[in-house]
Amino acid sequence: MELHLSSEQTLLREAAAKFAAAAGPKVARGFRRRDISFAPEKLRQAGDLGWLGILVPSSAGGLSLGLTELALVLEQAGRGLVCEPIGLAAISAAALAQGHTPHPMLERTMNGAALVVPALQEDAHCNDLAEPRMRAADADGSIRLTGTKSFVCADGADGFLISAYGRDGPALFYVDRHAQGCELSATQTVDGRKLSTLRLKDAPADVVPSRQSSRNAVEALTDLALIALSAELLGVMEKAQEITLDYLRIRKQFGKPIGSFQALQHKAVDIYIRTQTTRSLLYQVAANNDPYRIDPALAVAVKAKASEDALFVTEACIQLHGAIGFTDEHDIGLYLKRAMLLSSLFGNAAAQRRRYVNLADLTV
Amino acid sequence: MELHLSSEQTLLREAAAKFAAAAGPKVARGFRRRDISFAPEKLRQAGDLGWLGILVPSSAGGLSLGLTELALVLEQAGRGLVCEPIGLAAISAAALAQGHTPHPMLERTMNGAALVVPALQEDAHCNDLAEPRMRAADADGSIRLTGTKSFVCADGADGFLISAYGRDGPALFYVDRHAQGCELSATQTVDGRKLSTLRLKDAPADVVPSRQSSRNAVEALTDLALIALSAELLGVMEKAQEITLDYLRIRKQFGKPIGSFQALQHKAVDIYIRTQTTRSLLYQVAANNDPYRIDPALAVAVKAKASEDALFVTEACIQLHGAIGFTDEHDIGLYLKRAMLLSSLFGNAAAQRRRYVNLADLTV
Amino acid sequence: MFRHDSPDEAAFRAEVRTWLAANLPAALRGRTNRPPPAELMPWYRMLSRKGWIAPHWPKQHGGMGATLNQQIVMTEELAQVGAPQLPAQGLNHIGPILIEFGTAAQKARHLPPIIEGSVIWAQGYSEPGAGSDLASLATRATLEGDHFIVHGQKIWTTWGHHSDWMFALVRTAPQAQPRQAGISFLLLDLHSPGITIRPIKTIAGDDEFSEVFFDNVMVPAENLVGKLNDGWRIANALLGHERLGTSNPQFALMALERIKTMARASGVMADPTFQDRLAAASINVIALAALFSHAVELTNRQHGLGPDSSIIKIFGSELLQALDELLIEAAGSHAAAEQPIATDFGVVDVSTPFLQVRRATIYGGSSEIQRNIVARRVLNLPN
Amino acid sequence: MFRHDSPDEAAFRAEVRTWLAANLPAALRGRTNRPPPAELMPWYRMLSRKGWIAPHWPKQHGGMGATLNQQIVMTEELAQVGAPQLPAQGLNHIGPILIEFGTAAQKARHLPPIIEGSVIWAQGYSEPGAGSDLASLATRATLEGDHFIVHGQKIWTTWGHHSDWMFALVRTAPQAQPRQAGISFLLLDLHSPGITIRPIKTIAGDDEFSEVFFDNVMVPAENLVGKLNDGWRIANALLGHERLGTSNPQFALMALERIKTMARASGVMADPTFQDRLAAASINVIALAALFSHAVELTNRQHGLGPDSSIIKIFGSELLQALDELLIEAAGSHAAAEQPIATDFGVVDVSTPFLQVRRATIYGGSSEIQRNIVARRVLNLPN
Repeated sequence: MELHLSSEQTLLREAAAKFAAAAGPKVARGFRRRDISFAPEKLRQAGDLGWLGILVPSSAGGLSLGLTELALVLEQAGRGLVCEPIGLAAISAAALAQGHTPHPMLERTMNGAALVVPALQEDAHCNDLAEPRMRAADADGSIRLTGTKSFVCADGADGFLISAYGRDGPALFYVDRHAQGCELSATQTVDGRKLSTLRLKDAPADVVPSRQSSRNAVEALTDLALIALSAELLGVMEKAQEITLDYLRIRKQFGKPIGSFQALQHKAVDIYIRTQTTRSLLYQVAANNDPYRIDPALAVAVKAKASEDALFVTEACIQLHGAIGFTDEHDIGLYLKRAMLLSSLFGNAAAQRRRYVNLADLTV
Repeated sequence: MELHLSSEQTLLREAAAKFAAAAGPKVARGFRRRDISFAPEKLRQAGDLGWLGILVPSSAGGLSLGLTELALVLEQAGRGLVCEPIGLAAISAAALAQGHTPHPMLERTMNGAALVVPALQEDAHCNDLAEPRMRAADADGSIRLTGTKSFVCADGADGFLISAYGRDGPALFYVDRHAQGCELSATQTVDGRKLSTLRLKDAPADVVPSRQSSRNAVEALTDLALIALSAELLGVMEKAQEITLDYLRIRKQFGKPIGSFQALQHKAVDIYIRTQTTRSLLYQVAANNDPYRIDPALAVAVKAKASEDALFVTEACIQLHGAIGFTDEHDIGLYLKRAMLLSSLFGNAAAQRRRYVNLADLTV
Repeated sequence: MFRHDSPDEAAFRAEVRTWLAANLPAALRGRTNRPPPAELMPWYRMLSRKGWIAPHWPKQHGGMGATLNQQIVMTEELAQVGAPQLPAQGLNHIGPILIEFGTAAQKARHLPPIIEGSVIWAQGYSEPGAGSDLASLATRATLEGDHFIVHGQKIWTTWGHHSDWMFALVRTAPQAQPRQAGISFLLLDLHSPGITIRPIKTIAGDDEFSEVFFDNVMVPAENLVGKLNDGWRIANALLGHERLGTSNPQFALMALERIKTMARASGVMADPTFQDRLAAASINVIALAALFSHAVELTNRQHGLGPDSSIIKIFGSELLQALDELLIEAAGSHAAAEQPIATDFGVVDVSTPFLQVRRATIYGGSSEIQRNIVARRVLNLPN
Repeated sequence: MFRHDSPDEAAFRAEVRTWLAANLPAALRGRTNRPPPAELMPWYRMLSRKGWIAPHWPKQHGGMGATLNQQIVMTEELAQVGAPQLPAQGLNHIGPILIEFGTAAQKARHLPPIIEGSVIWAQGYSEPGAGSDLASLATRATLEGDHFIVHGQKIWTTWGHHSDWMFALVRTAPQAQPRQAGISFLLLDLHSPGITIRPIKTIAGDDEFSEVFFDNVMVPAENLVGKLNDGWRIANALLGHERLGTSNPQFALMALERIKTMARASGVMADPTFQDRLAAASINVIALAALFSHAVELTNRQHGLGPDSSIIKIFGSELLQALDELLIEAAGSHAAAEQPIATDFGVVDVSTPFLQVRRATIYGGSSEIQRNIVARRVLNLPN
């Protein structure tokens, strides 16, 4: 089902599709296990196109657009297996733009010259997103953070947006990659990109204030991350579906295209239902929520559904390919691997449902 | 997949199949909403055939057979939608035969002249099977029970086997239907049989001791009930499958039998996988467990699987029939309704899994 | 559900809520079966007088011409108060078809009674030998002078025995190939001589369906909709309306409420494993609402969703079944109770909706047929 | 799992457990991928010397002639200790086929090396154009004098590049109808001239599969198994052995252990919603073990399970996938880690088994093909 878009939105999507087309499986393969798993100049290009400041108010130099526009760009990034962290950079820029005076890192983050990424997660199941164990101490007028963040997409990052418990409860802080007491260790993922553990010991930090109209800055950034990851997951499953439908039309067994067999047709329809329901859910939520004040139950619902559906779809796409889909040289496996990574970050489907139970008051 | 049976077991199954063939959907319809929803003379016939004493040691006048034989009879009862409570009577007889001297009700229970049924459940989710709220008080050398049991198959019953908390923890008691302080109220089920609430107020009772070799008599009877219900559920789903496969071969649409469409074939295979896995599980557990000492984790596992699969199968059978399957005059709906009743008694699949988590130590 | 109301919408919501609270009879709330016409139609007419009976119809034909968001607000408020299911064949099916394909005379005659609730419509598509394979239908209509003579039988006719009129597919060119090219779309007065209607009792104990027999029934030629032998196209053109109607999230929202009531009463609401399944179901209900809104939006703008409406039917009906499976799980050993269960949290009917919802994936084109349609016409998979 | 050991069985279990504890090298325990031959085959030969390499083979051919319950005990104990997966084409496939259909000379030559572990076998069935539609295979074998000349290509050959011999289906009568009637069953020495083998890397990062190219390879005529053009029947006759082998509950039991370790490490083991899913999975593992025991029992008594073996393949392989989905759920944000994860409860590999198990429903006949077989040949549904 097509989206109803304005002509500006259609142009934006076309530009993003063009950017994604220049990426794709071959480029993504090239970045596997590299030190920095993306092309910094491509990130700057995304900055030049305005996408990294897409949510940033125009008063702070951004495009002042909404979640729909963010999703349109990231859906294409997902389709193209784009490795540049456009979504993380864009939501970080949105966070850096919240205060009365924008954070000094905002401009370079928006134009892609520097990369700032969120570091909110401590636990593999995100049970503590709202209650970070990371501590912020205020001494001599300067703030210092101590603690550990996990599963940080730290590749090529210049700084981090970190949730920590301060004097007034959880707040958001900026820490420079090269700050004293800041230590990173990375592990490889099946997707070719790394995830890092960030250990801070009395690392100097500054507060990133929340926008007046919004809830707590940590929650606002978390909800943005859930929407951004979901949009990318949507693109991943849509492209995997497209590749698989093509294969079903072409591959022959028993003298006819395998896509003519009813059992495979119905499985293809099940895939389509997943992509379409995730799509409608994501874009309806995007259209009806302010980027700085997303209903957290909806953000969680979107991520739960996108995470579950992306795994369902990409797994089914491999099955529909048969043995060829199981080889490393075929592209379809790359979509499953990207789905494994994105669906697991900031809480998998089960973790989101756990949060949803409380957010939607399903306990009494 | 066929069972490997001895010739005695094969004869037993044939006799049970004959008994069940004389019942069937038409007879079951006739009992709907009747005061007593079965034919007492048929229950006596089952007694004459020895089935109600099938587990009872030969020293107490029973057949001294095992769970496999019980399951063979009850599977056929399920296939025939038999309304006589053969399974409940047979496990009650087994319980009544446990003591050094058999309970006075044993003989009449075994020959079907009287009906004794378990009344163990108090809660819709069986959270308290092992911890009954029913209280047994010992006064002047006589025992009196006070409390409420729910979901009792009390139709035509002459007495009940009741779990209650006594001086030494949970124990099993016999209470006569016409005892003072014993009150029954019935509600109708979709299956045509009733379920009753049994309210006891200082009702005179006697202890039903446990067998020396066995665990607590309450637990032993509970585990027997789970196996008995599962065997009937197996028969229900197998017969529903059979009716549906016949329909798939005969009903034509688009100029050919609908059973030739691959999507329906695969759904039929999914049904078959459910019936066969439940079947193997039930009979392997039956063959390897003493009726008076069933591994409770296995009893729970069997009931969980049978309950879930019977609903899956009978629901799918209606779907495969299309609109005709949704009419009251077609038989297939009767199997779904029987499955709804049996799967819900003594705990549905979710309740069994809850018990399984603790029994199998899945908590740490 | 995924929106905050605009000030206008909030005002409209308040108006709807207040009006429903004041006007919907208590006896009609939370019903799992569709109440019989004597009970239901006065409520239908009350909604009609208020101007709210047909939110999605254009104003010129007596509809409300509501915006998408107003329609969603109404859906949510009707679910909230537990409003009963209305007969939908007039409002969601023949109404939009006549608006699109009817003659001026047909519109003038038939649309007002639908809006007013003075006439109930039935759909005459399925036959004993033509269910999934609808194009094989055999009910004949032979033009003799200025009348068709109709002979044959329809089945699975929702509310047939309560209905005044039927729109039917009939065979007018027996030899035509493909068979779809020999089918016409006809309006039949069910009070005509030669018609026998027999209700069919369902497994849920109601008689939602009928068989309808036509023994040489005379139907005026002016009751043909569209051109002769063009009925297949007409019946399919606006199928999206029917599929949208049957997948209105109102029913899923009401099912969720029923589950919660039962779960509170049985105590399972406190069980995290149940909460988890309830969360999964709730998230799918939000997704259905989103899909529905998206579809209504596209329908409003482009006039017709096409075969994509099939996925709404599939997702909506399979979700309803999953919800009612959760309902009987919540009920535990109450699952098979035939009558509604009285609890401290209200009366809940468990077995009836569970049994009723079996038909959701069968009627209006089974899930299997819908999947065939999507595979061929949306995904362009080969034959 | 659903039994108490008899005294004899308990003694056997103790013997197996003690021996495994003492003899299975630590480096081979809990591996998610199959270790390369240099690591694995010494262990194979150790089992062989102990007399335990082929529990299900008759004693006369070097097997253990074990009872059903002994086989189950071994399965459970191998799972318990995390024993690695052995190459199975010899033990479970060509071995039983030669025992049934081989000449005395073939048995004498080929069975002892399988038992000893001195020769590794590969299966040559699939081809690029013949996967699900195996009967369309095109690799030709032309009899010239006392040799076949083989030309063509096989693919998805498990451990092809590690194997010494291949049993293959080849086309010997190109014009035969049906196509199945033109296929023969041939044993090929993979060290013969004209053979090229190329490993295929999988999404799980291993190279379990190969492509094997035959460029006019000479194969002695005595390597024909059974009669000329009777290969299809031979390949299918004992398929049950292969399907039973791939669905041995040992792998499911090992998957359960892996899940528990990961869940303890990530803390989710304390979450009731996870416990509930783990209970559901555990119950299905017991059901698989029961189905497996049942099938082994029938196989032992009736010599061949027939097409019912397909449901074991379907249930077993789909259960393994469900288990590995639960594994990545347990892993939470560790799910995509490429390398094994070091935890306080041991090292767990998450992504590798999850990716590997994708193939379980593809190779050895996909789940779709197995369902076709069951529908036609077990349920007798029409074509």
